[in-house]
Amino acid sequence: MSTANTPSPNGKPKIGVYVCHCGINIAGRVDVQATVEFAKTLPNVTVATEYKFMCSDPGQEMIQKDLKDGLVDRVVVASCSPLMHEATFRRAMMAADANPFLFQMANIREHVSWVTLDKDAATEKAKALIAAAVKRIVLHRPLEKTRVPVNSDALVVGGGIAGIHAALTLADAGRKVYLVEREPTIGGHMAKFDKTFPTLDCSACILTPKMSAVRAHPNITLWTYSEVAEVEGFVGNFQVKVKRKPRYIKEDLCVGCYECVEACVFKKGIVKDEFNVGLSKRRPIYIPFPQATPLVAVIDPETCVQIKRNKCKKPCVDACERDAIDFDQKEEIKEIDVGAIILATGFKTFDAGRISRYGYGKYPNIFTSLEVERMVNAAGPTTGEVLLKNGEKPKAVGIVHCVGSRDCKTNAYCSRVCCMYSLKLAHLIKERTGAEVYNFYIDMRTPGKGYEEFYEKLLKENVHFIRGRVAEISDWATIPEEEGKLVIRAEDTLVGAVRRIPVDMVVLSVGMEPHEDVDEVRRVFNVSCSHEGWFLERHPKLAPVSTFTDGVFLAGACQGPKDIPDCVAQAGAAAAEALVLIDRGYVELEPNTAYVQEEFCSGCKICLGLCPYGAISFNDEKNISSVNGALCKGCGTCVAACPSGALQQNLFTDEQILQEIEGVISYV
Amino acid sequence: MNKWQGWRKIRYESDLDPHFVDEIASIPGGETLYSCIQCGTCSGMCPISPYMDYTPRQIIAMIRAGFRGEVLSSYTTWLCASCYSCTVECPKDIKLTDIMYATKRLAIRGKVYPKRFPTPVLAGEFFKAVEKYGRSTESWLLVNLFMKTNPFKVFRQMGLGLRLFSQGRLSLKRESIKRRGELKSILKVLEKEHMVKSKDELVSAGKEVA
Amino acid sequence: MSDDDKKQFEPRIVAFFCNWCTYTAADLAGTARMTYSPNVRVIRIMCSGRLDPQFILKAFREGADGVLIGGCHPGDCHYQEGNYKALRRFTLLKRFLNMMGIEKERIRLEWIAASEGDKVQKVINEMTEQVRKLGPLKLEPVSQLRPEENSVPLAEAVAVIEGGAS
Amino acid sequence: MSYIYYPGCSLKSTGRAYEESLLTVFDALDVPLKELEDWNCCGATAYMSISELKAFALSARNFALAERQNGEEDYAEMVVPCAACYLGLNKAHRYLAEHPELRETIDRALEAGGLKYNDRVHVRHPLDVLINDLAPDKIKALVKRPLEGLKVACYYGCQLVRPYADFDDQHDPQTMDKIVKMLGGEVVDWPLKTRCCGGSLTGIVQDVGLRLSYILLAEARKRGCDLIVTACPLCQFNLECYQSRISGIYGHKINIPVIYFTQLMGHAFGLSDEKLGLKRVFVSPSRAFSKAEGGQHVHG
Repeated sequence: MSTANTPSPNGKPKIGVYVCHCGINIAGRVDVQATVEFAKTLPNVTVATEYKFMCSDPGQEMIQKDLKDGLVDRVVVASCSPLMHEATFRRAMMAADANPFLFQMANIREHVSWVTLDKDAATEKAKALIAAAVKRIVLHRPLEKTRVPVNSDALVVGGGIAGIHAALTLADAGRKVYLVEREPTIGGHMAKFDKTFPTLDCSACILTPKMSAVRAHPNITLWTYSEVAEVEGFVGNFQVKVKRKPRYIKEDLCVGCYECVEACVFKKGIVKDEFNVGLSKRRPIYIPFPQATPLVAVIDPETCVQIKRNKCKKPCVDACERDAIDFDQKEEIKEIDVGAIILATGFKTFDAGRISRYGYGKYPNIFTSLEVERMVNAAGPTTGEVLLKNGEKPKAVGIVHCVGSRDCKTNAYCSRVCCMYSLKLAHLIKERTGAEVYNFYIDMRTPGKGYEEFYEKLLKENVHFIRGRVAEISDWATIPEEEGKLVIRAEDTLVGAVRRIPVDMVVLSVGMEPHEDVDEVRRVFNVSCSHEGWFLERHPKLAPVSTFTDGVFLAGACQGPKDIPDCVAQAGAAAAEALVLIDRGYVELEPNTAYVQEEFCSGCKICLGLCPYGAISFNDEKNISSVNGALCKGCGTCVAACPSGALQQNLFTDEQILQEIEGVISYV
Repeated sequence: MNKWQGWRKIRYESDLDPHFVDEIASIPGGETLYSCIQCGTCSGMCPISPYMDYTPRQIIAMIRAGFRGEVLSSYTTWLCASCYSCTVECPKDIKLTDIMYATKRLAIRGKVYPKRFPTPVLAGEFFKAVEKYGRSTESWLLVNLFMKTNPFKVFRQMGLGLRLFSQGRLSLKRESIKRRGELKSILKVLEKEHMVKSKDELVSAGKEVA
Repeated sequence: MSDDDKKQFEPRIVAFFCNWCTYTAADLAGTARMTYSPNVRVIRIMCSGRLDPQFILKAFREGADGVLIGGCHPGDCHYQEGNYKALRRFTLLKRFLNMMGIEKERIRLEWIAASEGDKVQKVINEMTEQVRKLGPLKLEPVSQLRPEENSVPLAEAVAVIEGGAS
Repeated sequence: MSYIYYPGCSLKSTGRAYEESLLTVFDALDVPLKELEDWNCCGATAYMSISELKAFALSARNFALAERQNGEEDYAEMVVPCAACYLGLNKAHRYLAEHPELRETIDRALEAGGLKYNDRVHVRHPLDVLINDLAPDKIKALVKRPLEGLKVACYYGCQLVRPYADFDDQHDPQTMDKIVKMLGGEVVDWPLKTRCCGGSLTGIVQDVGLRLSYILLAEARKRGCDLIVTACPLCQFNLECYQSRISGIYGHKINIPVIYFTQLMGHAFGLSDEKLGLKRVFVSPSRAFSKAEGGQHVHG
């Protein structure tokens, strides 16, 4: 060990205080000079200095030089949040053969300069935080990170385009992947679309190959009609319980020949078909769609006569030559161990019925964009025709943007995809029906490769664009031309006049929303949500696919509204992050674990019941508790509870925190 | 104005009032005014916007831009029937009806409301009556109103009036509360106070003014 | 600012924020440039469950006028249920502080999720005003108490509580 | 539960029939309404235009009086039939609770008048009370003359459900529809339930005001309704009293009775026209009623 590593051989610590300007981010509000002068007056401080960007190479080299020259053996950096750069500076310490835990950060950016108006007040607060860091670091001891091996398998949750792409990427890299999907088939929303913007290439043509690749891939275990029930453990070593719902079909035997479906006692559909978002009906036994993956039938227990009332001729059983039907199938729980988890649980579309003045559900010819996506799909309920409920083609169609977006009463955020898919639908509707198409928008948002060009194409196709949010849709006619039509009322804000536009069909461009059960899901995986309910990334710019739980990554719309290209890009990124973790082969655990000072332990056993991880055990002959460092996650709950103060937590000992408290208050 | 002079005028920044928006926004809940995205829902919902000289959305744009004179002398605020459909549907929760009240009050304070236009007069008459008696008496309200705006209307309304009298739905008996003094002393306290804060009031209240 | 504004009492408040929710939220408030009163000084702990009652006493003894504690919402604790433990101790401690003549308004526990930067701003501003109204903490009893003296009854009390937890 | 009744200026004159029918019907349902002692103007629309502060003070005085009259009961349930008053009072109620600065000013004012408001008032509309406080079958039980075959358009107007009312949908309200159905009537579906009737503009800016009323009447007629029911004295006045003039101006003969929902209830309960103010009408509903009674035996 180098001299710098053994702290203050003569017992007297040598503390270096380095204050960062962060350009003007800190220096703009905090008098850095003053804080440095102040730091110099603090006990044990041997070096106090400042620099424009401490996190930059020159900045780090300043610290490393002072360490090497033996000027300092403990380092306090006053800059941004430790969640931002603690790792950076710890690495710098190591590079200088110093122990990375003889380091403390004072957060004078996020907690001071960015949130304080008054310059003097900001400077005083910065001083206080620096004083606290200096006081506590005196008590820091060198610590070693413990290394734990990483399980090389991965779990991907959600089989939409994001989950599919992430799973394939990991599998192609030779990792074993479990892909868990809630629905009977993978494919997600993309499988429902006919064309994709702005290229208008066929959605199925680009998606289905990837779906069958998933099915065929030797490294992928695909569990559809399944949900993750429980996640235990920590980064690199998660124990996961997956609930497989009974589909009453033996997956390994079924070949998706449709014989059973045709044979069902119900000769036609009786429940609304989820895949066609209710535009058609399906039977109790069904295959979601011809390219479903796996191509395996499923029986809906809610409507199957046999399962509900146990009295059916069961023609499906007779029809199935492979005896794949099994009414006794039970729910089963699969237990797997994985090193990394990628969440790609996607989104749901906004319920248009919530905005009563748009008349969805009241007037038959008002559709949601997703319903129209199915309509224009050649494999959809109308085989690609855009039709009114009476079977006729519409002569005029209104497309209403921002339904359930940019509205503080529903969702304040912009759903990002609606402008573009509305343009796509406008084009397809005009192409299929020759109808006059009116787009009602607040702002046209086309930021993407080829997006603005697509907008221009539509303008040239003479689709009408009216800049104004639709006020009301009703069958209230004021002139003969409006009789029997749906009348859209909106202000044409560019003209400055209110317009009433009669149409035969209305398309409500519904926004994206988090799933209803997002709260339960995030608790299973221990990740946070934004207040809208989207999964929260670790850092909006620098860690967009990571979460605050190491080893859990995000891909696709579950993190926020996204279009297909963005979902795929993010899925790739998430897979790469997971690979980084897996291929390193080990994780280093923060050594902030609890430990028992045997001489003080009174054996009161209070701590035993408190540890959620069973890391504390009791030694009966010694009559003391002891902590298993490998199991301890370092919350410190037991430490706070220990009446005799025998339990302590590395990096957060009572004394260190008490010193910090003195520091923040009585530094002057 | 003559056609060849053109209808639109160039508006010079120096003629605008940059603090107008802050004044309007000083009413309770008024701060949402700043977040208007000019979507036009208000104008679309408004049953009267077709008759207004500026649509409600335009009024907000003009307030934000500081077109004090145009806004306060416009007919728009005086045509607002306070049906609140704009307020209810605004995606940014802008209390548009309250803003219309605010502009009405500023227009009256600044004596720039359209003269002889009946609504401000009605408001004035109503106000006086209630200030004095604590209640309004519809018969007198109407009489005074027409006297002030267009006396001949009285005769046109006469038929209707008589019929109402005959049905006991109008009477010239003054409605009044018993304890007028009590009310008087309550309202007296508020004599000098305004809900819309002027720029100076805002500054002295330590508010950040653009 | 007028003179008497300048003269107004500036309380000193110590905050203990858990690393995963509230501290992150405070960072978010910063990134979003939500300005708030500078009177609160934040100390980071991994979990609100780490909060030892003696920290709070220490803070008051050192001259803090108020103490703010921030943890994850119930059910969201990064360590399963550390925040419940914190709540238990908090409730008990409040009673103790009251006996010692410390008004309950001087200590506050808030659940603030990682995404709730605005709540950090709101809570800190409210707390500052609240404590400012109370004025400086004048407290003979506490200053007379030796650490070891007060740590004994407290420790026992805590023991009782934690015992109930196990 | 006891209710305090706040009439407001209109129900003492042009809206007298509303007051008469309301009190009669609530009596029949034995839900006594006790008038608020020395109530004053709510500070409605026109008043707000001059001084919003004073308008709030006017409402606040009514609240203070209601609390006093209510005595020890924890909340004064203040029943306000006039839509404009309901909105005015409801708004004041909300703003005084939500805006401390305003509240402080108003409290000062009240004090000067020796009054105090302690937030112990609920502002209620009769529709709210009928649907949410009464036993569901109570109304049905009283029906003696069911309105079979009677096509009724429920017109709520604007200020009743917007923007502070929380007892019904703001765009497609239902409470009045429910009551009409309880009375055996048939509710006409029309999209103008809450569209403004022109308010005070009908009297003073007639080109605008009367047109708004005309739009409502024309659509109601087109949807084939026999009768319009309202819950607002101004709406009732505009739609009924100006009907002949509107027919003249727009060359479109319209003759639809427009009565208060309370009058319709009273009629279905078999109460006398006098008690329901049904003599104070311009367009008589008797033809519509007889259609409903279509030959069946009429009680008391």
